[in-house]
Amino acid sequence: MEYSNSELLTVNAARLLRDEDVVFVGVGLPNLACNLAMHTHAPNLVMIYEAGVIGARPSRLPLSIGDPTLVSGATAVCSMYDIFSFYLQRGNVDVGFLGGAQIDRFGNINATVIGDYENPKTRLPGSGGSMEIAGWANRCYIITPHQKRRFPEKVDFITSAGFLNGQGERQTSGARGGGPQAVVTHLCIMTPDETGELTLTALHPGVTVEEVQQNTGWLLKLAPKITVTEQPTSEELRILREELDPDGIYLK
Amino acid sequence: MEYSNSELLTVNAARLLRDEDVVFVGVGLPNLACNLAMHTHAPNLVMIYEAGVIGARPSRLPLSIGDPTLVSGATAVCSMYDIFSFYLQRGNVDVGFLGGAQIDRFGNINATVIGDYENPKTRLPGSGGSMEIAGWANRCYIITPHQKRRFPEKVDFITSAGFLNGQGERQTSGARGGGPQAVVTHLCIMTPDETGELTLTALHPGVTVEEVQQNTGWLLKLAPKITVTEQPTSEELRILREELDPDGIYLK
Amino acid sequence: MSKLCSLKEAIQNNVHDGDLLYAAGFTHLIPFAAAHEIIRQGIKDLTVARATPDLIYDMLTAAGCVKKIIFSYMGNPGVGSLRIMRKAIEEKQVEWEEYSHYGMISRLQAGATGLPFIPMNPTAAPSLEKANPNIKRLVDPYTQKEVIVVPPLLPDVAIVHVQRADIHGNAQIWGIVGEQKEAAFASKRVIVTAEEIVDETVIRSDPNRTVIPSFVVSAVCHVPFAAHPSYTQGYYDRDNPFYLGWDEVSKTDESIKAWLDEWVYGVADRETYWQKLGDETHERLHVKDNFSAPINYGDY
Amino acid sequence: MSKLCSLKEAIQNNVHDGDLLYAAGFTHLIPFAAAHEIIRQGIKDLTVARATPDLIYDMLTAAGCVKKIIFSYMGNPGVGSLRIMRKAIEEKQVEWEEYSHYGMISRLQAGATGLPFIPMNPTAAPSLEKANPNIKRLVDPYTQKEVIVVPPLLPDVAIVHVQRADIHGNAQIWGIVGEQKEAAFASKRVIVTAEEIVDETVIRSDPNRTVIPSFVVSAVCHVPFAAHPSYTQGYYDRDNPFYLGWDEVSKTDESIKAWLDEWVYGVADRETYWQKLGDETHERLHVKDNFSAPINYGDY
Repeated sequence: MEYSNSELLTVNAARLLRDEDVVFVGVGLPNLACNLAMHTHAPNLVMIYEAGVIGARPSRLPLSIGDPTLVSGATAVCSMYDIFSFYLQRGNVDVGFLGGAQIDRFGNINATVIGDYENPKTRLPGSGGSMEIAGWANRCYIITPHQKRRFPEKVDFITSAGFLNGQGERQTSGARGGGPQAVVTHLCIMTPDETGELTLTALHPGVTVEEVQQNTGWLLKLAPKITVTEQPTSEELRILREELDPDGIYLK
Repeated sequence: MEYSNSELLTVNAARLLRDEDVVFVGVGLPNLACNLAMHTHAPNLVMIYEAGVIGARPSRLPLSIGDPTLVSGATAVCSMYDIFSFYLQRGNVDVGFLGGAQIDRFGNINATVIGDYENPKTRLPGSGGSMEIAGWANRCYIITPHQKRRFPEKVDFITSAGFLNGQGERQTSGARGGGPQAVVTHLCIMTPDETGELTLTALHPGVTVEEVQQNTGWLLKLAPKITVTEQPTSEELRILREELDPDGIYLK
Repeated sequence: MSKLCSLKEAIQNNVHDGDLLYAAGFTHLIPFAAAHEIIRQGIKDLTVARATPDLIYDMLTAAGCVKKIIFSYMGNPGVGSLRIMRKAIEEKQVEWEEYSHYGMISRLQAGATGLPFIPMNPTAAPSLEKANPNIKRLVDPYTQKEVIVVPPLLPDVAIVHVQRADIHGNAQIWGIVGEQKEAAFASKRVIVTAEEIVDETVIRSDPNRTVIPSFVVSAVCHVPFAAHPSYTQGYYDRDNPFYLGWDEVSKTDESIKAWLDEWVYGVADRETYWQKLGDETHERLHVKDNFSAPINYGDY
Repeated sequence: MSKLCSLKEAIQNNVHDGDLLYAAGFTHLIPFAAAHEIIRQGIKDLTVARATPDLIYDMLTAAGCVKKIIFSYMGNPGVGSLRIMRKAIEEKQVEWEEYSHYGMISRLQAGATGLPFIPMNPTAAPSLEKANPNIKRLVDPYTQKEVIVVPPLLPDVAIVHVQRADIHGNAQIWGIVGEQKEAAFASKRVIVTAEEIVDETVIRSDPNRTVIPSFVVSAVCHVPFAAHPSYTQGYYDRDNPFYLGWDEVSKTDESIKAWLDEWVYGVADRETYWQKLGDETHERLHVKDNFSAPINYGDY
């Protein structure tokens, strides 16, 4: 079956989730990935939104983080201070999804500024909650298209921490979370090695190592054994297309 | 009209309240005093209870700080953390009522222990919220029977701060509240002078300076002009007896 | 995933000798049923923490379950002294650690939010700070003034009584909400006892009312009247005569032992206890309905 | 004591040139009507703080009301860039001060609770801390590890839109409660706009629902549909086409000016604005009822 890059990303993100995970989720692809996981192998997934919604059961596709459909039918709603402190900072969040304008060799993310902070070339939205998600969720996954400009060797600004400059620098920082566990792109999956450096560990069907390397801004480390991901199943695609995003808002 | 000591205390406490005051109130006489003030000169008084109740309108006499009658019909209920932080610490409480086993020359209160802290002669309940009320309410009033053992020159343990050792020591402590503005007993009213020392400023009808002095554990300072309080009016007594405490639970 | 089980099982699986226990509920929803089950199971050497030990910790102390008490106000609310705990402290039969209410609640707030401390402003009162080395000072880096700090309280187990919960543990409370949320989030394990177990759809019809989410809960037990002699807003009243009567019961070792024998060891569970209280008490504690104005969440 | 007045009066009396303004509401209940009135009154040199500036501060910036922006996420939610503010920052037409969401909300929490700072745990991300000298570090006296601290945010005026309030200012919110409470308690003055002004008895029938008490409120205004194009849970939906359309409107100075002329300067108040939106929009934003399960407080 044919599938789009967005579908490929979403399916692979969904597969990283475990049943009963508590996931801090944004709108767009991460939201679709969580809903897909709930419809397949993770029926007891708990979705948390930074607006303070817990256990959302959206009856339509939420178009913003504050869509009222996230509230109607949720198990709990709390204040913003509480969602960040009682939930995220306390260690009650298993998984966070992240994205950004730039991701570097050690999984650091820039969502703040291209160029100098005080004299921005391009001003981006900034952290929102992603600094805390990256710091405190037990596991983080970065979901992003794979383009060379998105993968510089070093980001201009570390909005959200990966492994900083590697070699255990994150561990000594005092941040409780495990950091990025995988970067899922439309070409491949990269996971950090023991020094925190992103390493190519799996290719999507039909993608070559060269293709990945050409779209990455540094000499990408290769795992001793590079696997190939299972392609999206017809059931996964059916759920995405028929149930979750029938208008193709995010998956076109 | 005849009246009991408790009625005298309650009436004089009520008269210290101003319309629209936000009062942090406990059960017993302070609760009666607030209700009396609401029925007379302070209809817009707001009563706050440390259990997290705001704007209570109890339809029966509350017998504990957590009486459910405080909740039904209140304007707001919040958590204990919130009542102490958003309300009291933030400076939203105008008046606090306090009492204790011992009150000293500078209005410090002991509600913790008679004797040594580690080897208590008599163990008392401890602070509860009174340490914070004494520290942070804009004005505090101490309501207490007048007995020599209750008024030692120096308390064994400062559970709630008055003016410490006087001479501006409270001011340098960093506590935001104004401290005790008056001590109302069944004999008199004492108010702190500019050094924070309790000073006899008013006698209740028929009470002499000597009587007060005999029941006080230090040589009590006298104001240049000592006034006499207006005796409880028949209307005040009627409200107390008929409407607020018809069974005489607190006022007998 | 259902976490529903009997209170007996919940205590067996989640409360162990030597644990730090927080039985939550400021004056309201005090989980007496769970405390009685702890006594029946003979659990020992507990460190028990509560802002107000109330009768619930007086009972645990009387039954020999308590090694240490952490508290901020040790009285029989509206009545007077808490005789058993007071005597235990005066005679040094238990260890104790003491805060003000706000200090105590700040410790829970720090525990619940994963912080190493929470600041509070100075109150000018010096004695407790001198008596308790856990209370420290820090200099505010913005104003150079001093603040008071307290460390997190991280109980092994919290017990929280609620009006209604679903089988997953999503729990809703109204009336005085005290420190229930903070206690649950601060603790490693959480036992919820509920007046009613409701369908998940009831919880989901009013998400703003949910205080405790399922995933911090270890066990959910259906225990009506679990808070007697305290109360459950909308379900039953506070048993004031019981609180007054405890002042008598707790005067001698003999009367305490007789009470425990009759009302704790002598009953199998809360259902038996409630029936034993009898019709006159049931009637006295009954409350008439008084419903809130409806809330429209909208069908989005 | 009634605090009811028109929105025009409320803004005149409580928002002044040079004020620090916090228009609250995280994605929900954003007080657009009040912002439009601020624009109409030509108030200048505001420092505007919000976690998410959203379209509301884009509009204020476009109208020349803003001197400085304090924020944590500057995007058009679900759409993309916030063009006007972004350009103002890139071209240094406004000053800015930036936090993460939790840093921003911690500043409000500190302000609302009267604390000189609130600690948060380290996130490992270094750049923002370097860029903003307001973000400092302290050593935790219990573990000797470092925490991050931020100072209180103390706005001159907060504007909070709510579902229902009484004439005294007691206000209830459901759905996403965001940072409304914190903003109100942190601020010197508070303007409440409400979909409905209800009798005090409605508020008192459900005290747990009250987020803001009367005595921190300066003015209460009855302004139905005040949150459009954002939404009010249970009252109307979010106007997504408006958010998408803003991406076009905000592309050129001409189209921005035309929009302000037509929809802000050209209308007298929110009632006129809402009528001007027309039946098709009213119908599109209409939501069906969906009521919560009832709550029994009991008649004590």
